[in-house]
Amino acid sequence: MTTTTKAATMNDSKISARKVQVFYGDKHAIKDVDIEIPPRSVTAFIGPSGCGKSTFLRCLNRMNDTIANCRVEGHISIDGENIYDPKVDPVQLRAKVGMVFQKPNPFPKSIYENVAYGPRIHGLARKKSDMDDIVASALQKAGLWNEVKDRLDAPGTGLSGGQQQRLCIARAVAVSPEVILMDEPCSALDPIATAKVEELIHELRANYTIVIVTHSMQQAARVSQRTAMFHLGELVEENDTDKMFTNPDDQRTQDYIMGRFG
Amino acid sequence: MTTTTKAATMNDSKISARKVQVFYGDKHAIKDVDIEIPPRSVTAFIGPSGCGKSTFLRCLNRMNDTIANCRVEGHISIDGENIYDPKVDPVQLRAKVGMVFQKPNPFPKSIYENVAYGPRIHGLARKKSDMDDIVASALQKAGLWNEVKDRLDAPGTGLSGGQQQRLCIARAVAVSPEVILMDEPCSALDPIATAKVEELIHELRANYTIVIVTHSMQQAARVSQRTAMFHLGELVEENDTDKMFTNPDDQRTQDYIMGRFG
Amino acid sequence: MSPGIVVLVVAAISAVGYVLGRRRAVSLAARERAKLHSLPAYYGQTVALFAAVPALVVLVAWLVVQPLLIETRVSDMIPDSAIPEGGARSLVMADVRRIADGLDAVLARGGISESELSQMQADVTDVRGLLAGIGVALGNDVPPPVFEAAKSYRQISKTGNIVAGALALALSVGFALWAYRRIAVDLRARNISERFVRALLVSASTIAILTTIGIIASLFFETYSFFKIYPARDFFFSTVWNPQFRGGSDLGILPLLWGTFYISLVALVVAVPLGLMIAIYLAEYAGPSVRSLVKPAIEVLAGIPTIVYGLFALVTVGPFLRDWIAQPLGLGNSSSSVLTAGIVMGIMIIPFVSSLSDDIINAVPQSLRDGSYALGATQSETIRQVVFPAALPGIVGAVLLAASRAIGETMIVVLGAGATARLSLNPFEAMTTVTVKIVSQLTGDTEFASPETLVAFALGLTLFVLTLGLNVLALYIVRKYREQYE
Amino acid sequence: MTEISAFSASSAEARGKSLYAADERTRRRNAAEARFRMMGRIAVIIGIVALIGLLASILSNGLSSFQQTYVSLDIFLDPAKLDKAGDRNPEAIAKVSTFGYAPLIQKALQDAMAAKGIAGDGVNAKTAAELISKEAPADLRRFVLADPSAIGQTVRFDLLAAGRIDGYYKGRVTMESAKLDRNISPEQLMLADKLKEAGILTTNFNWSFFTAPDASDTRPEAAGLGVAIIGSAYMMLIVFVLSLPLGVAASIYLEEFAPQNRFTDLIEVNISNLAAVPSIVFGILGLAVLINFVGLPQSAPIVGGLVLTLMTLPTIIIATRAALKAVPPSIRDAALGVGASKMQATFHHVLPLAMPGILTGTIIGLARALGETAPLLLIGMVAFVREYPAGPPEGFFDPASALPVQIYNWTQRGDPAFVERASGAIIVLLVFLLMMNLIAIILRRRFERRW
Amino acid sequence: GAAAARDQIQIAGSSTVLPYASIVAEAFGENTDFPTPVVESGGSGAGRKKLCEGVGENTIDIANSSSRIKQSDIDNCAKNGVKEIQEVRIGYDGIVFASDINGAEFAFTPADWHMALAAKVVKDGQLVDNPYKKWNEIRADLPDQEILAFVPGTKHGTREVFDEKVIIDGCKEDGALEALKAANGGDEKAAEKACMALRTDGVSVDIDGDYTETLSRIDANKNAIGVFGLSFYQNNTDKLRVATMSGVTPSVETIAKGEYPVSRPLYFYVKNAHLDVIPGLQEYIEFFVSDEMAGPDGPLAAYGLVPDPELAKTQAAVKARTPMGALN
Ligand SMILES: Nc1ncnc2c1ncn2[C@@H]1O[C@H](COP(=O)(O)OP(=O)(O)OP(=O)(O)O)[C@@H](O)[C@H]1O
Ligand SMILES: Nc1ncnc2c1ncn2[C@@H]1O[C@H](COP(=O)(O)OP(=O)(O)OP(=O)(O)O)[C@@H](O)[C@H]1O
Ligand SMILES: [Mg+2]
Ligand SMILES: [Mg+2]
Repeated sequence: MTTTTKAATMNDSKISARKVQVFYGDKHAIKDVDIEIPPRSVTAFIGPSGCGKSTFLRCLNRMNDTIANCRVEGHISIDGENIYDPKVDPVQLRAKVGMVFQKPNPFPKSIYENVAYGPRIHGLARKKSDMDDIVASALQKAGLWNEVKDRLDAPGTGLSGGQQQRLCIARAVAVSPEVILMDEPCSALDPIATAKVEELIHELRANYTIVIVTHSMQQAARVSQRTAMFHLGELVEENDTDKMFTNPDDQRTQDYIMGRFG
Repeated sequence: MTTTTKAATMNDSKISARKVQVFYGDKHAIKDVDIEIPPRSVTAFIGPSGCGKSTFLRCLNRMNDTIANCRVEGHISIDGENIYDPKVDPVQLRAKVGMVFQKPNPFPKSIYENVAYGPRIHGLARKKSDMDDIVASALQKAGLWNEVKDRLDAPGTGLSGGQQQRLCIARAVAVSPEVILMDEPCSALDPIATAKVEELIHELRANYTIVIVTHSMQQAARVSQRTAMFHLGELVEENDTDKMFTNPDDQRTQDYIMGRFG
Repeated sequence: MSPGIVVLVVAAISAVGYVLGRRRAVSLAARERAKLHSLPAYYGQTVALFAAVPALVVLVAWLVVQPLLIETRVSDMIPDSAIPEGGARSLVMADVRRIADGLDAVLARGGISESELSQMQADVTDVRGLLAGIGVALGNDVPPPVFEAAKSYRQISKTGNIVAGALALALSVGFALWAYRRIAVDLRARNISERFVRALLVSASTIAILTTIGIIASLFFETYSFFKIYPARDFFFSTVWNPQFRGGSDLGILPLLWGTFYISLVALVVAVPLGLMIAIYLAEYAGPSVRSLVKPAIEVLAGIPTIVYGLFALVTVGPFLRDWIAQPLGLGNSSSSVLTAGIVMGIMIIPFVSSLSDDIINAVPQSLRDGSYALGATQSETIRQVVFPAALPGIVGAVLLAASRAIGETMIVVLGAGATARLSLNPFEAMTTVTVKIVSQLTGDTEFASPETLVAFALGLTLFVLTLGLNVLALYIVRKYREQYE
Repeated sequence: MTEISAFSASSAEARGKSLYAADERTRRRNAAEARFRMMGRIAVIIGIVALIGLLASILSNGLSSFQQTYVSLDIFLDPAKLDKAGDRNPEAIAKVSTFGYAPLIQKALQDAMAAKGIAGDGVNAKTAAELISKEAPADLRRFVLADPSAIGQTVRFDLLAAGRIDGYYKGRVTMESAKLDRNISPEQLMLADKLKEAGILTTNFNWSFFTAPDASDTRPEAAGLGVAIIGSAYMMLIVFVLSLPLGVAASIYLEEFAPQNRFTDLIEVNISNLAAVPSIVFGILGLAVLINFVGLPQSAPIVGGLVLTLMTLPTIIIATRAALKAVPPSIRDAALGVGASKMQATFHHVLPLAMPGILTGTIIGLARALGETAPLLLIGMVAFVREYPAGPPEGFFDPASALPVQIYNWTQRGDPAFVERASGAIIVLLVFLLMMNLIAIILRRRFERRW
Repeated sequence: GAAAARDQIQIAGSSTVLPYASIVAEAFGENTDFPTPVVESGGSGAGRKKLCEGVGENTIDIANSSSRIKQSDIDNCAKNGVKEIQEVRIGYDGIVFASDINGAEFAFTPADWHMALAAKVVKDGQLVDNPYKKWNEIRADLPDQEILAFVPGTKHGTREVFDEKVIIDGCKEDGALEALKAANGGDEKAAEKACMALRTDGVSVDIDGDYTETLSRIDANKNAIGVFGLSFYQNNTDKLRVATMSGVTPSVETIAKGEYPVSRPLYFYVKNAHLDVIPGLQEYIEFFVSDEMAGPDGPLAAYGLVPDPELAKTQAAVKARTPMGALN
């Protein structure tokens, strides 16, 4: 069953990874991962802490390039193009594949500037008013607008943890990338804010490809169509979310979902 | 009913706050909060993102002192002693009231040194072997031991998000403070690691007073005896957890718990 | 067409290129309803860069080469007979240039016209008087060949300038047009301009290498001649430094190296703790107003001319140390000493440690401090055990810089520690450093080709190699140390 | 679990105590804290005291150089002496050297004394004229050459008083020292006092200190900083314009872009080594490469500026690299994550955050460059220069001196009046430095922030 | 730009000659239409080296020197195409010994200095390490004062004169030369070198700086004796007390007459090839040696330069542009 699903998505998958290995110096953090991520859908990565979810996620837009001792092997392609090809401009890649980091990292600038930065460098707004619209709508989508609309000039670093997280989400969606990678985007959010972000993900799904790392099985079940389970650097199982949570192929998945792990 | 509970804990409450107000510059972040936190129990702070939970938590061990434009008014006492009294040494206060921050902030040192740092400055270990024991047991309690026992010399900043979070928990418990303030300690943790931390909280409860900020109602319900609900800088309601989740006094609490908020 | 004007015109072309390039990118995008690869400004930048860079490179190259070419051309016009006995062609050429410049000035004044000038003849006109009238003084009267040479010098360089200007402008316009035509929606304009900026960055960092090569080259030959007349063994291993006027000097580097090391060490022992404590106090304890006053004030210490420190050492610190410490303890009665110079130099280099470290410490994220405070650490524990290690790589840089400054200082050593080379452990004795001797041997009254003067180059090169070794070591240690933590 | 309860029990005794009363260990730690803080404060105080001490000595020695004693005389520009032919031919007038003007001044002084009824009292006409600077005839000659029509008229001049007389009113020369001094006698000083009473001798602000060129050893009173200020300004302009961009560019490349390999290691080691090269070696480099090889002129600010640029670069690079290193990587990640290029991330986010460190490096580097003499020694700028360089850019190629050179020169001269001038020059240099740094200091304050 | 022609005279060299050269340069600039020459300091050696760098605009025209040019310099000049050099002797520099104005009076002989500063002296017929601590141990009529001398560092031209005219002469006078010659097996050269070896116990302090430094050091050590140039002393007669040498008080007159022994000639060297090219060069050197400047009543003498008795000869040579012959 898994294989057929895979075969079905193979041709038109947005992202496809083959035999990906990641090393941090000597540490082998990702081992031989093969995965296909279909377009216009939400894929959730789950797995115990430290299993390599963030690491793999960072491979998908080559953010690992910035870590000094990190080495990636294997083959990852987006829209059929190998993103580790020397010809590929990582900048263009990242404009196409946006990312929300696990630890919120707002720029030490105003809230407005935090969101406007991406659109500005990509030339998405002609006029000041266009930019205002982009910023407002991005903040609205991230569910932060009401809290900050009166203080757009305040520094982004002076927000609460959850607010910063939403600011980073707003910053990422403001440039409307084709693929959005979200590393635990709701970890610091209350249920209502979470719901708002999940709604956003739902909305985005129509046009974008989304990969989300989450620790909440419920969230994975709610938002994703496919789920991938990592363990100790290996991809244990990748499957339709429904199947994964009801009838996983792998015993370890079963155990993890049941909370019998570790 | 609330009032009686309050009265009952009044005398022997570990922490008591009276008319606490916090300002960030002009921004009024905490408004007139009165609360009693009983000893040897777990109190959960809940509330929507940006409502002031972290701010209030930071007041309890005067971590707000380090924020330049932050001003605290009112009266907070621990064991009946006003912690904002000029006579009080914030250092001693913080040794007594430990804290785990919302954003994990490991020191740029080895994992071992991260944990050993606190015990060392408090002189908790005579010998190297004592220190090794302290470090090991703290890491075990935080559920990180198995993952890092082979690389205690590796830098703490090279851990995954969830591992860093547990490292910070281990760091805090290693000095065994009387009160532990935890700001969303499980936000980046998978269910199993979360269970491990909750178990730790459970264990600590016997001797320590614990205040935990969480966005997960389930977690609040599982670990806490009392729950306080914040909203827009106000303390909406403070109550026994059981009561809070079954029959809250305040409509807003009810709405929040039911997810009907915002 | 003077080069200055050409540069201005090229700049103007490039500015126009920027505007047009930008506009074209925008309109293309609008017409094709496609998204531009880069921001419109980058398209403008590419056009501007193509308009400016090749033209300017050619212009600069031309300006360097042209005088050489003209020189040879014009120089051929001057017969040997026109060159005075014992003089050199280059000096006559200097006269030619001077006359040519003067003629330009005369023309500019409107005293005569271009055609009058070409008619003018040296044996008829009083060229010297003519030029003296406008303030160009000539050493002697102008012989006709020289005057003719000057006229053609003018002519050729004028033509040359015109050609160069035309070429530069042609290149500028040509490349601008080419770059303009190349603009397309999917042109990677940002990458082009960034590659260019990157090339600039790379070339900036190679300046260090070029400087080093230059230094080695300028020291090497004289050092070589030094070792031809003075045995290298004595230089490197002798413990006596005693240059003599009449030759037969002892020129052992060891006492100088020892003095350098000792004095620098004392200076660092003074400056590093003081500087670090100041940095820590300013970054962690002092309020913003205190900090904004004290930091620039301390930086003034680095700007006070060293002669002031030297006199301070000579007049105040030296006698004080002698009268209150050295003599009572029976350690000597010299008013100049290693300690005097070291202490005073230490004060001078405080800002190198304090200001740089202060910035680095200030840049350590607050969350690390919070983490430590929350464990019940005091501020000083936090600083010493968390902030300081985190800032260490930068602080090491600051300390190295201070040490470098100490090694290179002369005036304070001369006035504070004296000029006597000596190998001694007693810090109350006068000693001196390599740098001091480089200066004094180089500027002395001894003949240049003697070992006494040439030794300065050998000293310079030896010091260079030694500090290079130390720096390699420092890099190695820092790397090793850092690997544990990052 | 047993060992855990053990250690928590052992720490339990330390706990449960009042926050108001510190326990033994906390007291010790607090004492250490107080000591540490006190050490910091002491360090700052030592620094400030050293600064104040040095400044006080500079000011007390040098402030007086901003005052100058003048002698006001009505001088008859005698045609019989200045233009014997009487045809006002400029060439003939120019033939009269300064030696020919000295008698006019001597006579004017005698006339003025006679008019005010001042007796010489043992000071004859010649020694009385020694009260006036040797610069005075030159002033007079310049005036006459500029305006030959003034010949035959009586013109009022404010002439410089001789250095010893000037020193008398600044306390440097006393009646006692004059007795021993072969350059001045107590009688001359007494005469000066009388002239002062009569209003012929006045003390004014010394503008020419800032505008006049250097003067020879016999005329300390005429020596000024004009050429030196221009020379220093030219050099600093070159240093600033070249070293800041080059230094920052090199640091950005090394810190943000360069791959870790042998070549970049080589550059890195090289740069820190260049910082340790004694400044005179840069002078050797300048002489060998810039003057002898490239053929730039001697004593020119362009050479000085380039040499000082090379000397300043390592300082700026080291400071900038340290500052760049201190910017947290998460900022870079954030920028790259929204699709910024490395270049954009660096210039938009990292560089502004590193700005304080860069500016500090610039401040310190420029301070050093402004105060250096040794490298200028070999390229011919440690010199006696009286002609003003032209305006920029041609002036970059004209001979000039520099402020530290002037200080260095003056401290070596025999006449003690130069010591005062040198201190005055140091004040000017420090003011120059402060003005140069002011922008940097203000900018730095604006960029400073903790994140 | 770099191609522009130079129009001012460039002079470099000895810092002893610098003050005189700048006095002349200043007067030259004031009284002619030529720009004031640029006078660098930087040492005689470096000045002569620069002079011999070659012929051309970016080389200097004149090198000031406090000692005679050396054969190696001439060779170097010849190698670089600098064939004709004029040697111009401008006068003499007197070297005096002075102490703090409030100190004791000194009347020295060269032998006193040798006995005070030499590493090895003859005492009771034996060659011993210098035992003297006080001046009056050397000669009873010298003051009872500790010996402390600030002598010019070995880079100074002054030191050469000090060594030759004071130390070696003193060495001969007090008989140490003979003893050293005997000790060195009759080698005169080695004996002279041994004469010049000064004691290293801090009694004789080398000064690498200039006379102002020596003066400041005397300020800090009131009982010290320093070595100065005559002109420097003349500017500071209120602070310094000069010592006599062999009974003669140093002054411009006594040195000119040859009575005071410690003095040396000062020179400058002109590159003849530049004479007709650099505007004003010939005029400058003529002006320098004119009676108005370098004569006994000129400003140079007033400043402390001992005028050359043979000035007229020099003037004639300068007019005739006579290049110097071989060194004798
Ligand atoms: N340093 C600061 N400067 C200014 N305002 C601040 C600062 N820190 C927090 N705030 C504001 O104070 C309010 C309360 O912040 P706080 O961090 O306490 O929220 P919180 O309840 O912890 O939220 P979260 O669940 O998102 O962490 C927010 O509106 C926030 O924007
Ligand atoms: N920079 C680094 N250097 C060395 N090891 C690293 C680094 N970053 C992560 N690791 C290690 O690689 C493994 C995978 O880390 P990763 O961050 O991908 O985990 P994760 O699945 O995202 O965990 P979490 O849920 O806790 O965020 C972990 O064991 C971690 O310790
Ligand atoms: Mg992660
Ligand atoms: Mg919070």
